Amino acid sequence: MKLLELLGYFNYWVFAIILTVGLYAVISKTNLIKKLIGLSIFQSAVFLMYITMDKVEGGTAPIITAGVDDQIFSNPVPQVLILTAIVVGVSTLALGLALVVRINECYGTIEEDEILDAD
Amino acid sequence: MYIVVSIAILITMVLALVRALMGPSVYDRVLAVNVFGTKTVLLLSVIAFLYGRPDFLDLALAYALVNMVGVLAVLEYFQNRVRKKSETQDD
Amino acid sequence: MIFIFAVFLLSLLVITAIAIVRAKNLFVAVMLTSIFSLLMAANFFILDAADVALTEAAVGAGITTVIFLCALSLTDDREKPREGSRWVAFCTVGVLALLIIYATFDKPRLGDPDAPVHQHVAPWYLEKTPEYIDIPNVVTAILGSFRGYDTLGEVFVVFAACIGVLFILSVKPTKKTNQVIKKESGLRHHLIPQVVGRLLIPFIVLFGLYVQFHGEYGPGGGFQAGAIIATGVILYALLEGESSALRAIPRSVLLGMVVGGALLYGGVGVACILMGGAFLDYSVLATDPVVGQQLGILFIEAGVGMAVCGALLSIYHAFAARESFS
Amino acid sequence: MIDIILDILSWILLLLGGACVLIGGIGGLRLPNFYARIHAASLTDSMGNILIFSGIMLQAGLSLATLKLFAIMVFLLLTGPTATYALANAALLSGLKPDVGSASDEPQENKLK
Amino acid sequence: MDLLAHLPVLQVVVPMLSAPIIVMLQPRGLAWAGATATSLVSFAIAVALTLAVLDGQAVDYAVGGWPAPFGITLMVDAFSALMLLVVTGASAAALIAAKPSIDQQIESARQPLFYSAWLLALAGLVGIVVAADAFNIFVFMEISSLASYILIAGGPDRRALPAVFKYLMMGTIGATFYLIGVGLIYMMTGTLNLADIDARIGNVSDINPLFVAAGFITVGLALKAAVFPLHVWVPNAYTHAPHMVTAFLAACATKVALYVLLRFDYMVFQGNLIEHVVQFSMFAMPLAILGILVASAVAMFEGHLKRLLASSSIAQIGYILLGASFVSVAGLSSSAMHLFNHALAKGGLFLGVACIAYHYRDLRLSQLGGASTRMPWTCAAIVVCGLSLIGVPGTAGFISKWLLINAALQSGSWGWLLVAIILASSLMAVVYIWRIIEALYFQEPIAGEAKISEAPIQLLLVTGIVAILNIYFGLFPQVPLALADSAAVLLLEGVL
Repeated sequence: MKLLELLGYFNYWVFAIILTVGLYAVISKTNLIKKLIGLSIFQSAVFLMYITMDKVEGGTAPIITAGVDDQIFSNPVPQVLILTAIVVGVSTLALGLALVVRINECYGTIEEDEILDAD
Repeated sequence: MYIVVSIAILITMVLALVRALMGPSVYDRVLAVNVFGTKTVLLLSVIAFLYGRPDFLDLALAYALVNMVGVLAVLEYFQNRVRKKSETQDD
Repeated sequence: MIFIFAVFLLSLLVITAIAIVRAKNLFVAVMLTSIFSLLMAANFFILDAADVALTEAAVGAGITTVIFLCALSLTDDREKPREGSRWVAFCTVGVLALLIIYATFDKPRLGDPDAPVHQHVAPWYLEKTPEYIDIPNVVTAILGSFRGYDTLGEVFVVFAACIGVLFILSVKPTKKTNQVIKKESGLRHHLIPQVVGRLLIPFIVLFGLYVQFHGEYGPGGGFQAGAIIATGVILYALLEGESSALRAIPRSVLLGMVVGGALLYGGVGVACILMGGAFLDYSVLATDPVVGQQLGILFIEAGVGMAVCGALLSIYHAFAARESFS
Repeated sequence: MIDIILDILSWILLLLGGACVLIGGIGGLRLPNFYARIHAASLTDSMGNILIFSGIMLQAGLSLATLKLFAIMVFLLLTGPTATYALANAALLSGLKPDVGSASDEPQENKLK
Repeated sequence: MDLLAHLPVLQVVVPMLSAPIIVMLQPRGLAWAGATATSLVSFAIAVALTLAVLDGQAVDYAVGGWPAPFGITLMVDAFSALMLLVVTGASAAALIAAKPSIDQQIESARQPLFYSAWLLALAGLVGIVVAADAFNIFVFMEISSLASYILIAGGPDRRALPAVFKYLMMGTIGATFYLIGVGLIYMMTGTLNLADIDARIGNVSDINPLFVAAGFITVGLALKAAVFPLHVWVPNAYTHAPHMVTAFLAACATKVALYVLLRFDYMVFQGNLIEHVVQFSMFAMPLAILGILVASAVAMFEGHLKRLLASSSIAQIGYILLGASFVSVAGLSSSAMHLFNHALAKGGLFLGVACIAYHYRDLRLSQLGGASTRMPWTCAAIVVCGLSLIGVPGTAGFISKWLLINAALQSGSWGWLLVAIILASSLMAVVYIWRIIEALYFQEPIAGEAKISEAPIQLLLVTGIVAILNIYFGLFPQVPLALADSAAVLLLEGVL
């Protein structure tokens, strides 16, 4: 279980890396679709953080099997929260893409700096 | 035993990912994504048994069914692009 | 053992994320995004979150890719090779990373059963769900009843996205090249995908219904079911062309589904008030509180399924209709 | 007795399946051009699938799980080749030639990037 | 049947459930009527709730009948009541006035969707205000954000689209930061209910994640609230939105985020994190001061009427934050008062802008010549609201500025410096409001606009009423003052 101790934080590190990668894309890219992709990576990182905390060693998904008593269940609450958050993420993405499509129609480009120049 | 198989699948996933990153053509990448998808289905089925919770096969089933849509969307996308290209050439 | 898988998949996740950001071609980035989503779902699965993994699978593999590709074919898939405020980005991101890593050192490690998360509220749910609601899937119980108000909010987020996309894309495009090329959409010329796809559609819809009504016993529920069924219909639209999909299920029906689903959910809540309980207190719906809870969850899951399915399809059609204009 | 035989059989199937998957994966990486790589992909998609799922099915015995496994297998068998067909078709239409003479499609990589 | 007990949830549910109905309403002209009626009902509920909490009590509601840490609860106290009044009042006023302006700016076929989004925005904002659960706040924050993206995207100008896109990006990042913070807190305490977090957070031994959580939540909400360096989305979004949407959102959207920031910070962190009081002041005060000065200066040199007012909004957010950064009853009370008064003043100003915009296409200050002779009532209302924004005695704005100066003087030895800053920025406000007045009254009339007359009566009437309210609450500030005082005491209870 020594390995486990070591790996216990790995998920959080991955969370940090993906979060920063996503945010980097959002801030530094000028392409609007790329920004949206970055945004969804950024949000996924947060999902990972929540799901990481729900894990219990030796546990299983919180679906109670009839007749089995000594099951250890992982924490259901973060899962519920993330179900909601995923939906929110998809909704934001759809709205953002609709905006991008309209911007492309109005400006003929989806590069942020060209849009700024156009006005 | 499941572990051996899942490691084999994992390695294949890595190889597919490498192909997806390398390209060279767009089609290679799509092919790699497709392989990656089917391997994920396999991995999920195997892990469901590794866990001893076979009722979680639903997830693999969902992927097996839904993956098709992604591929066909890509196909339609290619088709549109070819058409767009020929239209702009006609002009 | 499982943890080694997790580490492996997580490393792939990081590589994929970096590759997505570095990819110059947006189409490639979208393809890699679908790999990212697959990896994410596998990770969720390994971390015992079957419901979340199913959601990610139902949404990430199909719908997101389709909508992204629709948007891409309406715009340009080449990213101009220039970076904006790179230094600002590096600084912000660097501070952020340091901050999170600083926080990491005191976090409970992965899987620690003594972590505070597993002490306070969660055991109560696990303990009381069989007593109060008596369905096996605790996630569905919390989602539907204990935190049902959040889920109501979630449905309205979807509703907002749906009317938002409809609203934004309802402006007629003012293109200078307004030539009406009667394009034959769909993949009619491709016999093999046609046949196989048609074969799959009933199974997808069937599986969606299974997920909908099996959500109390296994992973699944209204949202996943709605997304899967919507995927099935989108498959039909891809094969037969968008217009024939619209003939089968017209826009007004889709909007009706969204509105109906949202109202069904809210209506159950209001009915609870009228029958003397609190808002969304399903116990009053039947003489036996446990039966009432189950009935309530059944209804609201149906509402969620309808709303999500209708909303995703409306969004898809809004994008796809755009395509035939330009 | 029959259990042991089934176990051994399923192990063999699983191992073979794993080998097929792996070989296909290596092929997908090593083969010189796109049309060749499609073949490697179909190896993992068809043979690997069948073997692994049969192996698991033997382990699962008669249950709902087996039914689901069978369904997954059939769906994968249907969609995998369809996808590769669609891809090859799209590639061909867009002008990526199955160049028999040369060993690599590198010169054409800029075609559609 | 005791509907009274259900008021907290009805406050949210009424606008929320009306939104889908309005989409389907036939004929389409009914959409406006439906939305307005709903908004008025919502306002009535807010008034009823205010009456219930006027004596300093809090109304609790357990959704689904599940008790506090397990289910989601709603809570209305004096501070929330004040916010509810602002939000529902702004929505109702803007909607009553909206019809002519909206008819002009949005095609009738799209209007049901627009009004539906409006109600969703209202429901989301109200939902945030009454929520007592950290994650529930996130959900409703997203409803309100998505709905406001839609509303702003309804702007007639193509420049609205990039503005919304920027808002969407920054808003989503803000919400996600908030989500990270909530996740960290949940990780360390195992609960999501705000009161329960407050009770349990003191026992957490590993303090680092909590500090980081406080940082994430503060920054995330500051993004949503357009606190000074994070405000870049505001000017464009407010400028290019439909005029009525600007009137509605400028009056309450950022303030609700600020409300959550205050509530979260005071309820959860202040009493439980060592040194947090100092850290919060150190964080908030410089930003507030910078925001006040920079944004006022920007407003002084801005040539576009709406953009000028948007910049001024950022400065006003600075005032509210400044009051909160004193961490004292007087400071918080002035903050709460300013939330209310600024909503009145800025709402009135943007309503006036909508009146002007009904006839004037181009809202640059240089193009507004002669408005005073053709639209005398509108211009008078704008002047009154502008005076209130400056803080002239006799108007609502004066009350909160006065309270703020008092609080600054109490705050310590260098309070006079803050007073000087407040006075300086008020002088800047005089300058930019004067520029508006100059443009309206003393500029050469633009040729070819002779046919311009007053704005439609309902638009004008509402604007006038808001302007009168600005004076009324300047002379008789008892009700909002009582609410603000008891809000300040409630917020600080955790600290003292």
